[in-house]
Amino acid sequence: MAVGSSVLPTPVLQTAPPVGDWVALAPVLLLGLTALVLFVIDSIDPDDASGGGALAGTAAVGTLLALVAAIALLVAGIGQGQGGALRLYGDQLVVDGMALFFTVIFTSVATLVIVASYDYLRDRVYQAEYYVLMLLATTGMALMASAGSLATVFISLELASLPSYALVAFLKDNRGSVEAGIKYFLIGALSSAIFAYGISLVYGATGQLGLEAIARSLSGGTQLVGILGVGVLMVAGGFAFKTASVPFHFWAPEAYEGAPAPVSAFLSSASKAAGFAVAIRVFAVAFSPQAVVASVDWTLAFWLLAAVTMTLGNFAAATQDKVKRMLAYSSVGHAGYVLIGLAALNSGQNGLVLGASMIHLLVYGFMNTGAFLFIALAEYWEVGRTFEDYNGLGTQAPIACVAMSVFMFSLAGLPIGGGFMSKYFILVGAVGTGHFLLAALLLINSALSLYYYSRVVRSLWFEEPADSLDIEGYPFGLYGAVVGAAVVTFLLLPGIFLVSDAAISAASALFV
Amino acid sequence: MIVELLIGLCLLGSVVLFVAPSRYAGRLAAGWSLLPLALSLFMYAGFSGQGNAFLGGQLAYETTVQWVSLGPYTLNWHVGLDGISMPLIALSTVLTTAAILSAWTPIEDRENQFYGLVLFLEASLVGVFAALDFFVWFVFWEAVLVPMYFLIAIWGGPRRKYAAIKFFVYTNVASLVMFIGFFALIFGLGDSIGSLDMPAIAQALRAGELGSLAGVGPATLKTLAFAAMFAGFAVKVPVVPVHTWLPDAHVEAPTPVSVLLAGVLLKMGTYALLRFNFTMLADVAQRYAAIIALFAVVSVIYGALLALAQQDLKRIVAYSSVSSMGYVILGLVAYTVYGVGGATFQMLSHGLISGLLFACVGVIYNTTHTRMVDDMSGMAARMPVTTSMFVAGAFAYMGLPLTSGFLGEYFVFLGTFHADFPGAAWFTAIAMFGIVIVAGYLLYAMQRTLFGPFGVATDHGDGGAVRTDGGEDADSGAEHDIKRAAAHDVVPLAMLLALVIVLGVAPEISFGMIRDAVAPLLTGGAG
Amino acid sequence: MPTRPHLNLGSHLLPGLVALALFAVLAAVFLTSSFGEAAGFPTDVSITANIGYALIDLQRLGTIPTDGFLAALLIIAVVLDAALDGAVMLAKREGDEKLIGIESTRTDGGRPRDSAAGGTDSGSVSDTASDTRTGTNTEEAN
Amino acid sequence: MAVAVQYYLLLSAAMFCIGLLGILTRRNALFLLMSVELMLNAANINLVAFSLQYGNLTGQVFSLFVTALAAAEVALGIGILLVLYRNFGDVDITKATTLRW
Amino acid sequence: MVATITAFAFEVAPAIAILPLASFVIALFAGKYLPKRGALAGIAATGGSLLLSLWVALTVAGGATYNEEIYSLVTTPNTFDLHFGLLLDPLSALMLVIVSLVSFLVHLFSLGYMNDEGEAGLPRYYAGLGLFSFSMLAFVFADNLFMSFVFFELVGLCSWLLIGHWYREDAPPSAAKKAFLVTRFGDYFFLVGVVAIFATFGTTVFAGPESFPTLAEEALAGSGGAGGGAGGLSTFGFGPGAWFTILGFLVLGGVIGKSAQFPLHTWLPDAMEGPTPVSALIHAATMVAAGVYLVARMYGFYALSPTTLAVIAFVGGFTALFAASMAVVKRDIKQVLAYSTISQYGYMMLGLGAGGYVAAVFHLMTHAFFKALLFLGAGAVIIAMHHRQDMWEMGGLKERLPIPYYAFLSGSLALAGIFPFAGFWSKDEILFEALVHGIGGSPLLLGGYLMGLTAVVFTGFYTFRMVLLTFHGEPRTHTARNPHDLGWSVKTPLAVLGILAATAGFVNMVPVGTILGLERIELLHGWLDHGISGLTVEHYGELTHDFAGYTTGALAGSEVLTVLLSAGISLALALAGAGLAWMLYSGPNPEAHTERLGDVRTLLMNNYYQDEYQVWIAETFGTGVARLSDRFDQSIVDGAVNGVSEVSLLSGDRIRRIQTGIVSNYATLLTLGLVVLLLTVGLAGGWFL
Repeated sequence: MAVGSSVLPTPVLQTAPPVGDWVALAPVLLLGLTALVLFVIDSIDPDDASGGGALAGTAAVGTLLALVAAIALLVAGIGQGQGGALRLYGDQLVVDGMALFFTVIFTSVATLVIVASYDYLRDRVYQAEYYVLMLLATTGMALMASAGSLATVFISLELASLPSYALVAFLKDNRGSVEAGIKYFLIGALSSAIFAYGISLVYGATGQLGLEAIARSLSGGTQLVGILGVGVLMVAGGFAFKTASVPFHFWAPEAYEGAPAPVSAFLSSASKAAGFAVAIRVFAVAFSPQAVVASVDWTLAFWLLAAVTMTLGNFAAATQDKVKRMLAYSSVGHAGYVLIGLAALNSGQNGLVLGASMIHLLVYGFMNTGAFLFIALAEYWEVGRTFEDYNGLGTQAPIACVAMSVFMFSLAGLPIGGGFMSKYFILVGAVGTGHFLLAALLLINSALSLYYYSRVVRSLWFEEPADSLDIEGYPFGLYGAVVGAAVVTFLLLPGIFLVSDAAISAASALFV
Repeated sequence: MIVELLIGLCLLGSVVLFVAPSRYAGRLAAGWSLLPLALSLFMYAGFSGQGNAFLGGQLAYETTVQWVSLGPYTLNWHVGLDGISMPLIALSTVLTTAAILSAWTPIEDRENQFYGLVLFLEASLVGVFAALDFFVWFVFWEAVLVPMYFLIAIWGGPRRKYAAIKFFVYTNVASLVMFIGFFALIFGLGDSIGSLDMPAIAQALRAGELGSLAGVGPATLKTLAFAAMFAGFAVKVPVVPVHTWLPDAHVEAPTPVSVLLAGVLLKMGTYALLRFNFTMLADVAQRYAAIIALFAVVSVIYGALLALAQQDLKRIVAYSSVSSMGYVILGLVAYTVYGVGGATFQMLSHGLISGLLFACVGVIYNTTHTRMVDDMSGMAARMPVTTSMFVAGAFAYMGLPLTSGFLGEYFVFLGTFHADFPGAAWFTAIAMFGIVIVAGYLLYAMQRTLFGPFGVATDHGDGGAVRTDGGEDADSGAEHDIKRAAAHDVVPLAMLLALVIVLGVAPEISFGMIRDAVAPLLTGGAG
Repeated sequence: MPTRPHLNLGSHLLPGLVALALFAVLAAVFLTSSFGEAAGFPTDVSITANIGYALIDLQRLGTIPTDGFLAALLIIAVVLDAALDGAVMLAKREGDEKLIGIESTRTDGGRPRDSAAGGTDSGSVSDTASDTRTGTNTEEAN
Repeated sequence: MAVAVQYYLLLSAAMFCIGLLGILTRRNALFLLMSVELMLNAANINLVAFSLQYGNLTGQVFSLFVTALAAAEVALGIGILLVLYRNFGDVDITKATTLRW
Repeated sequence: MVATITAFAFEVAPAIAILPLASFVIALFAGKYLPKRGALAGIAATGGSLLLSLWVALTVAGGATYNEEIYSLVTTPNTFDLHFGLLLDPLSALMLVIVSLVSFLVHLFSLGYMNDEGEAGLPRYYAGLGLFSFSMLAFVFADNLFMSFVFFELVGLCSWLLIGHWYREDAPPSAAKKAFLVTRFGDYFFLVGVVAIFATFGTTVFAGPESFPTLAEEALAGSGGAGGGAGGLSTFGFGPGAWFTILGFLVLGGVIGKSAQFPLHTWLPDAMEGPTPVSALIHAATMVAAGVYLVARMYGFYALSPTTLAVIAFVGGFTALFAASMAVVKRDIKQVLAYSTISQYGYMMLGLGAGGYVAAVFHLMTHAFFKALLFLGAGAVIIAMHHRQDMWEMGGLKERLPIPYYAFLSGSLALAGIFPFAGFWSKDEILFEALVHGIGGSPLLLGGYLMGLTAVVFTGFYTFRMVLLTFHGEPRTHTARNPHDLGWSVKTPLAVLGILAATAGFVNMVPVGTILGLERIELLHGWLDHGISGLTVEHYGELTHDFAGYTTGALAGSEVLTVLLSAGISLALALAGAGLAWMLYSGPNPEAHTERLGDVRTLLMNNYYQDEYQVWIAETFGTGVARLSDRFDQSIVDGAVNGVSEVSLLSGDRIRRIQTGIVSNYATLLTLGLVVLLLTVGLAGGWFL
C-alpha cells in the first residue's frame, strides 16, 4: 500500500506490507483486478449479449491465475508452518496455509462455475455484471479465509454475501430466482444483523476485534462470560448462515433451487467453504483458550448444530422430487458433516479433525459443484427438474451421466471419488475424539444419503427414457466443467495425499 | 508388484471393455479375464508365504508405499498375501471367469458395460483380499458395492431397483458401523501405532497395548469395538438376523452376478471377520464364543429352514448360503486348526459350489424363463448335461464326500466339536443337523424341477422377468423351445465342478497354505 | 399491500413472542454481568482525528488505542461497489426485452415451452405467464 | 455522570429485539429492511458504548463500517425488492412461496 | 508286516475299488460310444475286483493282514488325521469277496435286464453301478471311521442315482429322494458320532493299539468304569461308559438308516422303484449291508457297552418281526422281498446285539447270496412278465422258467431257513446266540429272541406265499402264459447264486459242530478268529463278557441240548409258516386269503402307517416350521428393515414440511433456534448466575 511517505515515522512502515507480502495476497488481488478488468470491458462495450466469450474467458483466466497463484504459494510454503503465518495490515489480514488452502477451493469452484456459465448464460444480458459479481464474491471469500479480525471478517463476509444475493436473483424475470433472492437476502440480512450484534458483544467482553488480540484478552479468563457467550453464539450464527447450517439454513434450499444452477453450485460449494474457513479461523484462533471453553462451551453448540444439520439436511433430501432441491438439502447435510470438525475441536486431535473438515470441503468443492453444474446442463437441455425427468439420460449423454454418477457416489461416500476419503476422515476424527454419537448420526445420515443419491443414478441409468427425452447439443463449456470436476473428484481418491498433508498441517498451524 | 499387476489388469480390462463394442464384449471379457486368472494361478503356484499375514508371518508378493498421512497416522499402500488370502484371490479370479462365461447367454443389453463392471468388481475383490493397510482395504471393501449396485440394478429382475438399493444401503450401513468400531480401537491404541497397517494393529492389540478412549476403559472398548465390527461384517456374511438383503439381491441379480455375489462377496464378510474380530480381538472372540456360536447355529438352521420354504430356485440357493456361511462362523469361533482352517476352506468351497449352483439355475432359466419349482419338471430330459452339473453341485452342497463341500463342513465340525467354549459340542451337533435340511430342500427342488415328466409352465412369462429378453423371444408365447445348453454355458459349470471335486479329493492343495496361515492364530491349544 | 400502516393484532404477531424471549435471555445475561468503571477517552484529544488515523492504519499518529482499519476500508470500498453493481443490475428495467427470457424457465429445470415461444419473440408477458404457470404447477405437484 | 454500560446494553438489546419483532411479524419487505437497519444499529450502540468502556476506538471505527454495510445492504435489498415487485406484483414476502418443502 | 511275500496282493488291493471307479468314469464319459454302453467295462472291472478280492482273501487266509494308510487328505501335524487307508483282515476280505461277487453278477444280469430290454440311459446306469461298487468296496476296506463315513455317504449318493434311474416317471425320483433323505437323517447321527469319536479319542482307526476301540477299552478298564477322566480322553462331562454308549448310539443312527432298521426302514420298500438289479445290489451286498457291516467292523467298540448292544438286539429283533409281518400281505413280488430284506437285516442286528458276531457276519454272507438270488430271480420273472410285478398276475411260471424257478426256490428255502439251505444255518445261529446269552444272564435279549423266533413263522409264510403265487398254480394272465425269453446273462447269475444259496451255509455248521464236537467244521468262526489282534472273535467274546456281562447259558445245563432245541424250534416254526402258505396258496387258482385279515390287512398294507406318520412329522416340523420361519422372516425380520426405511422416509417427508416457503416462518424458526442454542449453552456454561 502506498502509505510509505517520508513524513511518516518509521514504525508505520513496519505495518505496511513489504513486497513479499504483496505476493502473499496475490490470489485476492488477482481476483479483484479481474473484476475491475471486467468492469472496464463492460463499460467499453455494454449491453452486449454476444460478448460472453470474452467476459467468461477473462473471468476464467482471472480465477485460474488466482488458483495457480494460491497453489504456488501453498507449494512454496508461504505463511505456513507453526507460527509462520504472515500478518498484514496490523493483523487485519492473515495469510497462512489455511487461507491459501481455502483460496484454492474458492478459485477452483469459481473457475468451474465460470466456464460452465459461458454456455448457461449464452445470449443473456448482464453477463458482465454476472461475472463481476461472481469475482467480487470470490474475492470476498478469499478475504474471509484470511481475515484476521472480526472487522475484516464481517466486511469480507458481506463482500461475499451481497453479490451472492444479486446472483441468486440474477434471472430477474424468473419468479423462482427472484423469490430465492429475496429469501436469501432477508435471511442474510437478519443473520448479518445477528452477526454484527454478536461481534459487538464479543467486543464488549474483550475490548478487542483482532482475533489473536481476543484470544490474548481471554487467555486469563473473563468475568463477562454471559456477554461473551451470547456474542460467541451470535457470531456462530453468522457463520451458520454462511455455511447453511440449521437453524440458519432456511435460505439454502430455496436459494439453491431458485438460483441459476451455476450460482447454486458456486454458493453451495464456495460460499459454504468460505463460511467454514472463517468459522474455523475465528473459533480456532480467538475462542480456543481453555478459559473460554470452560464457560462458553461453543463446541457443544457446534455439536448440536452438526447433529441437527446433518440429520435435517439428509432426511429432508431423502424425499425430494426435484433433483436440484435434493442437492440443496444434501448440501445442508454436508455442512453438518463438516461441522463435526468444529464440534470435535479441543479434544486432542485438532489437526486431524479440522484437517478432515478442510479436505472434505475441498473435495466437496469439486463434487458438489460438478453436481450442480450437471443440473445446469439439464436446465440447458430443458429436460425438466424432477427425478423422473432425468430418466434414461444416460442413454443420451453418457459422459455427463458418468460424471454425475461419480459426483453422486462421491457425495454419498463411496470410493469413486475423493468424497469417500474425506468423509471417512471426518468419521475418523469424530471417533478419535470420542464423539461416538456424532459418528453414529453420521452413519445413519450417510446411509440415507446413499439412498437419495443413488436415486439420481437410478434415474440416469436404470429407467427407461421418456419418449420426449431429446437433448440438443453438447455445450462445450458446461461439459468441460462437469467432466473436469468429475476427473478431479475421481483423482482425489488416490491423490488425496496431495491435499491431506497441506490441510492437516494448515489446520495444526492454527493452534499454537 | 505382482498384486498391483493383478489389480491393474482387472482395472485395465474394465476400461477396455467400457469402450469396446458390445458385440465383442463377451468374448473379449472372457479372454481378458483369463489374464488375471492365469496370473493368480501363477501366483498360487509360486506362493511362498509363511504364517499369518497379521501375525508377523512372511508375506508373499508384498509391497509397501506411503500414500497419505492423516494426522497422527500414515496410510500406506500395503498389500501382501498369506495362506488365507491367496486361495480367496484365486477363487475370485476363477469365479469371475466363470461368471463372465455364464453371462454370454443371459446378458444381451449393454454388454460392454456389464463386463466392464464385472472386471471392476474383480479388481476390488482382489484388492480386498490383498490389502493390509486398513484404509486401502476399506477403499476396496466399499468399492465392491458400486459395480454390484449397477450390476443388480441394470441387469436384474423385476424388483431389481428395490433389491439393489437394499443391498447398497444395508451393506453400507454395516461398513460404517464396522468402521467406527475399528477406529475406536485405533485411537484406543493411542501413540503405540503410527500407521493403519493392519498387521501392526493386530499385533499391538494382541500385545494388550489398548488404552482407553473417551473415558471408556480398554476392556469395554474392546468388547464394544468387537460388537461393532461383528455387526458390520455380519451383514456381509450374512448372519441371521441381518440377512434379508441377500435373498432379494440374489433373486433379482442376473445369474452371473449371483455367482459372484454368493461366490465371493459373502466371503468378504467372513474374511474380514477372520482378519479383524478373530485375529485382532481373539480374546474377546473367545470370551463371547458361545454367543457367536449361537448366531452361527441360528444362521445354519434358520437359513436352512427358510430355504426349505422357498419356491424360487435362486431363493433356495440364496437362503442356503446363509446356512452355509453359518458354518464358517462356527468354525472361526472354534479356534482350532480344523475350525478356523476349515472355515476358510469352507469359504472356498462354498464359493465354488454356490457359484456352480447359481450358474446352473441360470442356465435353466435362460431357456425356461422361470425359476419357480412349480413351473417346471423333468428338465433332465431336455438338458441332461446341465442337470448332471446341477445334481453334482447340489450333492456337493449337501456335503457329499469327495467334494469340497463335505470337507469344508467336516473340518468345521471336527474343529468345533471339541472347541474350548461352553456347549461347543452341542452347538456343533445342532449345526450339523443343517446337513439334513439342506438335503431336504435340494433334493425336493431337484425332484420337482429336474425329474418326472417334462413340462414347463408357459404362462409364467411376465415380460419383465429379465430385462434383456424384453419379449423379443419370438416363440415365448408358444411352447417353450427348451434346448440343450450351449457349450459356453456348460464350460463354467464344468470348470467349477472340476475344482469342487479336486478340492474334495486333494484338499491339501489349499488347506496346506490355509493351515500354515491359521496356525499362528491359535495361541496354545493343540489343534 | 397496505397503503398506510395500521395496527393489526392477530396470530401473525405470535412469532413476535420469540423476539421477546430473546430479549428476556439477553436482558438476563446483560443485567447479571458486571462491568468495571468505564475507561473513557481523554477529553483533550480529537476522537474524529483518531478515527481518521485508524481508518488508514495511521493509529500511531493518534493517541487513543485502536486497531488499524485500512484493510477493512479497502474491502468495504469493494463491497459498496459490488452492492451498487448488483443493485443497478437488478433494478434496471430492460429497454429491450427481447433478449431476456430465452432461458427464463431454466431454473425450473427448463420446462418445455411452447415451441413458438422459442428464440425470437418471447416477450416478457408470455414469460411471466409461463413462469406463473410453472409456479402453480409446482404447487400442485407438491 | 457516566451511564453504566449495562443500560446501553439493555437499550441495544431492546432495539435489537424490536427490529427482530418487526422482521418476524411484518410482511412488507420494506419494513423488513428497516427492521434490519434497526438491528444493525443496536450493534452500533454496543460498539460505541464498549468503545467508551474500554477506552479504545476500535468499536467506534467499526460502527462506521457497520453503518456503511447497512447502506450497501439496503441498496441491494431495494434492488431485489424491485424485481420481487415486478414478478409477484407485491412486496408482501409471504406471497412468494413457489419454492418450498 | 506279517509276510512280505504276500504283500503284493495287498499292494494292489486298492485296485479292488479303483477298478469299478474306472468303469464309472468310462461309462460316464465314453459309455454312449461303447458297444454295451459301459456294461462290459463294468463287468470287466467288477470281475477284476472279484479276482483281486479272492487273491486278497487267499492271502489273508495265509495269515497275513494289512492295515496301512494309503492317502492322506490333509497333513495335520498336531491334530486329527484324516486319511484313507486299507484294513484287510478276515472280515473285510470276506466282505470284499461278497460285494465284488454280487456286483459282478449284477452287472452281468443287467445285460439281460437293461441292455436287452432297450432301456435308455445305460451309460448313466453303468456309471452308477460302477460308482456304487467302488463306494461299497472302499467302505469295506476302510481302516478308519472317517473313511467309512465318506464312502457310506457315497453309497447313499449311488442309491439315489440308481433308484431314481427312471427319472422321467414320477415315482422313482421321489423314492430316490426319500431313500437319501431318510438315510441322511440317520447319517446325521453318524456324522456327529464320527466327529465326537475324533474329539474323544483323537483317532478313528479301527485296528491297532492306537485304535479307538482299544483306547476305549483301556479307558474303561483303567477307570474301572466309574466316572472321571478316562485316561486323558475328553468325555464331555459324561462318565466314560455313558459317553461311549452315546457315541455308540450316534454311530448306530447311521446304521439304522442305511440298514433300514425300525424306525428308519421306510425308504427301503420305496426304493424298489429302481431297476431290479439295483435292488439286488442294494439289498444284498452294498447299501443295506453297509450298516450291519459297520457295526461288525467296530464291534470292539460296541462290545464295551451293554446298553448299546441291548438296543441293537432289541431293534434288530423288533425289525425282523415287524417287517416280516408286513411282507405277508404284499402283492408286488419286489415289495415282499423288500420287507424280507428289512426283516433279515433285523436278524443280523439281533445277532450283533446278542453277542453273536460270527452269526451276524455269517448271516450277512448267506443273506447276500440268497437275497441277491431272490432279487435277480424276481428280476428274471419281471423280464419274463414284461415288467409286471404283481404276483396275482403271475402263476404257473414254474414250467415256463425252470432255471429261474429252481434258483428262486433255492433262495426261498434259504430265506425261510429250511434245512440245509444257507439261511437255516446262519439264522439259527443268530437265534441260538440270542437264546444262550439271554438265558445266560441278559434276559433282555430273550425279548429279541422271541421276536426273532416269531418272525421265523412269518418268514416261512411269506416266502412260500411268494413262491407259490409266482411259480405255481395256473397262469392268471396272458403274459404269464407267454413269458418273455431269458438270455444267458440272466440265467448264469441265477445258477451261480442258486448253488451258493444252497451251500454257503456249510461253512459254519454250528449245530453240527457242537453236536459232533467238531470245532473245525465252524470254518467261518475260525476264519474270523485270526488276523489282527483286537479284531478277532475271541477278543470280542472277551469284551462282551467283560463289559457287557454276556455269559453263555444253556437250557437244562446242556450245550448240545440247547443247540438242538434252538435249531429244532426255528426249523419247526419255519416249516410251520411254509406249511401254512402251502395250505392256503398251493392250488391252481389260489384265493387272496389275506383279504380275510380285514383291518389288519389294511394296517399291514399301509405298513403300520409308518410313512404317514413320518411324512406328518416331516411336514409339521420341516415344512411347517419352515413356512412359519419364512413368514417370520418376511414380516418381522425383513419387515423391520423395510420399516426402518419407511420410517426414515416418512420422517424425511415431515421434516421437509418445516420449509413452508414463507420467509417469516424461517425467521421465526431461526430466532427460536438461536434462543434455544443460547439457553442450552448458557445453562451449561452457567451464564445466568
